[in-house]
Amino acid sequence: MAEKTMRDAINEALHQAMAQDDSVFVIGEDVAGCNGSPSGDVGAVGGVFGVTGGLYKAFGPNRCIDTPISESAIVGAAAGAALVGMRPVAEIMFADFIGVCMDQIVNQMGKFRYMFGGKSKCPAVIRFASGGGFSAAGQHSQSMYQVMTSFPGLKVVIPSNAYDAKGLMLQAIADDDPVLFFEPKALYQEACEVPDEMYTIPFGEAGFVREGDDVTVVAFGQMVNRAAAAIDALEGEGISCDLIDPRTSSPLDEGAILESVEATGRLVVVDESPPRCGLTADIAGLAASKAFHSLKAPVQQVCAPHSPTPFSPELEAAYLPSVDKISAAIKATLA
Amino acid sequence: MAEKTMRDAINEALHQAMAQDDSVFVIGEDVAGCNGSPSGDVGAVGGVFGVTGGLYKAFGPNRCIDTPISESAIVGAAAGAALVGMRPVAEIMFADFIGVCMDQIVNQMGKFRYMFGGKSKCPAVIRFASGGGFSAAGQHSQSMYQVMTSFPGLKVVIPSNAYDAKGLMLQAIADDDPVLFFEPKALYQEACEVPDEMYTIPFGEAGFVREGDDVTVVAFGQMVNRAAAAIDALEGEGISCDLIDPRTSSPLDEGAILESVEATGRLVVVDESPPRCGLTADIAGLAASKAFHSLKAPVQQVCAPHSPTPFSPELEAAYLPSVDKISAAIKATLA
Amino acid sequence: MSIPRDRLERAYRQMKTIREFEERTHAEIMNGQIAGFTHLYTGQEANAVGVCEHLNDEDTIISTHRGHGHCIAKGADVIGMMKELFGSSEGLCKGKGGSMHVADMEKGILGANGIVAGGPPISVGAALAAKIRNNGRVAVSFSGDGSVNQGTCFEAMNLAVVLQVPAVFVIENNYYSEHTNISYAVGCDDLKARTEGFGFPVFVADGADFFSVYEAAGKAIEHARSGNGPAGVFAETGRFHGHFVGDPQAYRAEGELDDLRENSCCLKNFRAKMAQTGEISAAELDAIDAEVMALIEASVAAAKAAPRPTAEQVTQDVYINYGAA
Amino acid sequence: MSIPRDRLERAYRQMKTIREFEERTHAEIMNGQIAGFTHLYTGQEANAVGVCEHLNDEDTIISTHRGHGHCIAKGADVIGMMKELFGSSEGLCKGKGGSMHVADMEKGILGANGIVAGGPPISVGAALAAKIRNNGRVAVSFSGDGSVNQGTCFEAMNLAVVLQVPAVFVIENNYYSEHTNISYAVGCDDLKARTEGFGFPVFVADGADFFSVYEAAGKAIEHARSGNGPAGVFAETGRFHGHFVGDPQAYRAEGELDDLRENSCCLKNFRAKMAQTGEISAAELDAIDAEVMALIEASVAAAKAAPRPTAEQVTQDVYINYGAA
Ligand SMILES: Cc1ncc(C[n+]2csc(CCOP(=O)(O)OP(=O)(O)O)c2C)c(N)n1
Ligand SMILES: Cc1ncc(C[n+]2csc(CCOP(=O)(O)OP(=O)(O)O)c2C)c(N)n1
Ligand SMILES: [Mg+2]
Ligand SMILES: [Mg+2]
Repeated sequence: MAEKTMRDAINEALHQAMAQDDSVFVIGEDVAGCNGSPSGDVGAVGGVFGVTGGLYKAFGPNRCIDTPISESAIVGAAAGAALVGMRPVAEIMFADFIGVCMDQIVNQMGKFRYMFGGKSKCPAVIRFASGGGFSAAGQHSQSMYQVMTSFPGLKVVIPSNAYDAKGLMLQAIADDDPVLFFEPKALYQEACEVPDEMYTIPFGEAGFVREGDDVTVVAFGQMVNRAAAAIDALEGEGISCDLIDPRTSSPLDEGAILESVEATGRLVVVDESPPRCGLTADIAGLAASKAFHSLKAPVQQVCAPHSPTPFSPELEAAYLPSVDKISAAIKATLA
Repeated sequence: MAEKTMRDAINEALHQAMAQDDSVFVIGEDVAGCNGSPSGDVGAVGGVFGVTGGLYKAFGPNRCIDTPISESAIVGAAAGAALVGMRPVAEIMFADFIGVCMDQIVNQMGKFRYMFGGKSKCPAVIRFASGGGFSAAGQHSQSMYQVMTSFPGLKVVIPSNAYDAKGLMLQAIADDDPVLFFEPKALYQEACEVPDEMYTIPFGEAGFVREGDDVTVVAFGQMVNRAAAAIDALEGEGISCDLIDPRTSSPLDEGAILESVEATGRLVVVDESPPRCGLTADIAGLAASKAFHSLKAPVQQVCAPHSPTPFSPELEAAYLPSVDKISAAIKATLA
Repeated sequence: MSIPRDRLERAYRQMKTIREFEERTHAEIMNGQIAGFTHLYTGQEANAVGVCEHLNDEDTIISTHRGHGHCIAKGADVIGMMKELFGSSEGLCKGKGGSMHVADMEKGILGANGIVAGGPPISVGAALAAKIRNNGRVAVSFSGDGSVNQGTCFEAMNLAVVLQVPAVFVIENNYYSEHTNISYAVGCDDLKARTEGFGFPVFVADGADFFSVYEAAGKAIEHARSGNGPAGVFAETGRFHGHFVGDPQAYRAEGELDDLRENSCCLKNFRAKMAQTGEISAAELDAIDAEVMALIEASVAAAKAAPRPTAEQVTQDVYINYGAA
Repeated sequence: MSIPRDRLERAYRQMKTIREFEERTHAEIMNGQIAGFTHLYTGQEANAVGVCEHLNDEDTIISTHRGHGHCIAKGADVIGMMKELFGSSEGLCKGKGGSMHVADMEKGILGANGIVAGGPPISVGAALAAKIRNNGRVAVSFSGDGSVNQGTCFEAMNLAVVLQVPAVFVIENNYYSEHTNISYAVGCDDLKARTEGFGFPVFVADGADFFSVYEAAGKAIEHARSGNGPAGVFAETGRFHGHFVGDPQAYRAEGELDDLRENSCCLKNFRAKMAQTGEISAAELDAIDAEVMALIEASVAAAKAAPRPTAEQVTQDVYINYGAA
């Protein structure tokens, strides 16, 4: 099987979905690129991260649609098109930009079905590049998915590798509910084996990245690799861990987490968002409510501190959960 | 001491702060009211909930400023004025409308200080009417404070009674950080004794609403009264509870909660927001991480289900945590 | 523009239905029978009907917080709507949406909307779908004089021009956003010109006159439907009630409401026109009135008798396939 | 408008400082010395300087993601800025903001801003403060041709008119937002007219010519400062680099960049004008150039030698008084 980067895996999913179903289209800023320029090479960009590369040239201006810088209108356009039967995939570039289009996501797209008594569907996908690691500072480094997880009506996807990204994207497009798809930008260049054919990964089914007996580790997005690295290093010390990657924070595979905690009695949750009302607290709270009697030690939450993301590389390195911090937390649950 | 409603208590705080400090002003939609109308009675409205009543007539058009329906511009105006030394109090009517102005709150106001290396201050207060209870359906009933709690740089206040509301509002205005002030709209008409003079309630210091030995109950906003009712009714059954009202979800008085849990070993958390990444999970997670060895039973989270707020009164009654559900949860921790 | 008689009858019937739906809703709110926040459309009926008479079920509209009129004009079932307002599980939205979220996908009604200017971006999406599929549909959004100051509204207008989609922006200027007059909230002197500055034609109408709206809307919709990109309708109108039920209306001039009801009533104007042209007799219009009254009466009776939702319904209808593959 | 010689010198020095700051930043990024996302202002210097030459420290500006030029023009310390770009704890923002968040309250710089059109609403707030205090200050926001399509920008313009505050909206049209041309992203044909439709005058400038910008900005700022409400400046300009460092610039016409550097260089234009009027000799301008080069060199040396931030600084500077009364 060929190795593909996460960028290419998502791109392949988009190509395949668009080829298969002409109700799928992509829309966003520079998803084609170079529009309006008298002599520009329209389609040469494919999004600032290159994820929509080639779609304009393959599917034309009606299926790969550039927009002005108007995120509310982009999400609205996706929501409205989805309400009347299309399957749009909108790109909002950085997850931080949810700030300028949150109403359309949360109060519109995410609530139609419920408010309309179950009589509508809105199969729109909104893609975001999320998370830290690029010295991009406070307005270009947030994960944001923890916040979106709070809103019923939205499904929230956070792939941690290229294989999952492709299958989750194809599921997102096929899914009849609105899906927010958070692509950890630090992983775009990470590659693994990805089949050429189409496949889906169901939502609400966690991935089991490592299996072990001593500690349950739950990690999201770009933290999955770091957690795996910590776990692999601890193997030498005779510590073996389950590593669960929920893949979707909403719906959450509670069963997988609870079952593992019941077996290990110890839980470490790792996420790059700040602590308050975030996913580490969410899952620690889940365990405190639903796996309490199995727990043998305090739940360890490994996350960013309660501050915005700093610019300076040294500061950001100290800000994001590191392999060392994850290792220390695993050991702490065993202390 | 005179009884005052929460509406009047906040209104009094605004009057007093504006009289004392001419850098304080209010801005928002219809905070005065009737502007532009050839023969309208300008100032007659005082906000759709009446909280800014009388301010226009007392302080004039430069201190009580009506705006178009442009929430991003309202928050931005407050943020910019605060950066240059004013102490604006902006009204965003319904907390749900954070959707249309989140960037200005989260990425601008809330991050200036950090991104600018600690060299700026932004003492702006943004007021919101929050929460359910009015059959106002999915776009006018959200609490939203749980989501804002996730963002470092913002202080988040949720008064549960008129006395606290006045003291917290005066603190919010005096505070040099941006403060989001969530007024549970179901409490506007609730009255209690409120001193006429100015006083502040510090942020990050919980209120102790009931004291007891068996169970720690933490409740926010409009849920505090319901939790108190549940606790009072259980007294007859020989169950005594601590009832802690954090008053500010950020900063959170972790100490008060942990100390109580250490004493009781049992924790019930009550909030009207949906469960995921909300305050019940946040505090359950806190206990699982920092009071684990004291806990004797699973933490009970009493919150709304993972769905938008329904319109129909019967549905909303079933949606919001009730006194009965809180009682049942308290009993469950003792089972 | 000559309008066939059956269409004229239907237009009158629709306007009358909206009027009576709203007046009865007002009464039922005062009676404590209807919960929540309700904004009445009384006085503005000609706008909704003048626009929607050009639309078919495949075209879409998206409405505002003041949505009853638009929904009725676009064909929503009146009884289902009344049941919804009463919060019954048989309501158009099973009691989950209420007044601010009445919707009916089958009739192309993408919903009333509780967020001011929440609708226009979504409408551009529906218009975009029409353009991609080249199916000749148009997508209409309604906005008020206050709503046009919201950023989302501007974004939607610009995007519609950029993508040249068949989106029609109907602006109903009833002079107030809640308690604030347009002369305060819209900074410029000429809202029509500000709107046209975005790059599409805006047709002006007298919102108290069905025929005027019908004509202006016809031009705008024709413009959009024929592939010329978006268009607008700008109608001056008046609401006969407060912003919400219970509004003290301190912003009104003395006599303003009486004057509106007297001189800006689309039903009166329609009748006067018919008296002039002789197309429909007063007696025939009276007969329609009676039918409408009976329908509204029946809708309230049905709503009162309709089943109430139960607790287990709270968590239904959130997702289509939550947790499933 | 005649400009005293010392002001002319300063204007040239500022433009040259921006130019060399940016060219050197470009080199250091290519060297891997500067992390993060950086957007260079090269080519647009006359806009920042032409505007800021009318401002004093009490006036405010708010900038964009392409903020270095505006900040330097408004008086930000160049060495502190370079240290910030290098991520030192001695940077203007202690290494916490970086390129997109350079700010200096004491100089009235309310920050570069990573969110497109994040600035204009905030600038209206600063202008509102000036109006409330009646202190004669103005608040300037900079926007690009792409940024003006964001809803917040429209809201800010309308609110500024409604409140009649001394806000000045400077729009720099460099023809591109990232990879998209203005002719695509702005739907209407006349952006200046669309902007004026909001209800304030917009003065047009040639953004490659300091004198042209200075004149237009002078009118706009005078308008705002004298209590006539907001005003705008619309300047046509060109950026000499890609949107970000590394941009392949597939949107450029052949020869476009050479043409810009040749025919739209504000430094060349300034020198030509001086040669014509004789106000400052070429040798004198050369001397300024040398001083600027030395300053930039010194700033990089200082930035490289400056202390690095340490882990405990991560959680500092979030709140002024978190947890305290
Ligand atoms: C984003 C947002 N801001 C504010 C409100 C509160 N609100 C509801 S209706 C309304 C006035 C709308 O005025 P207009 O657009 O003229 O419509 P009209 O009420 O006159 O029909 C306001 C401010 C809201 N629902 N949503
Ligand atoms: C809300 C938001 N959307 C998108 C972006 C990504 N982005 C950064 S700069 C830019 C283009 C801005 O174009 P313009 O306003 O013309 O300024 P210029 O880059 O030409 O100086 C975009 C789309 C952003 N930073 N913020
Ligand atoms: Mg109106
Ligand atoms: Mg540009």
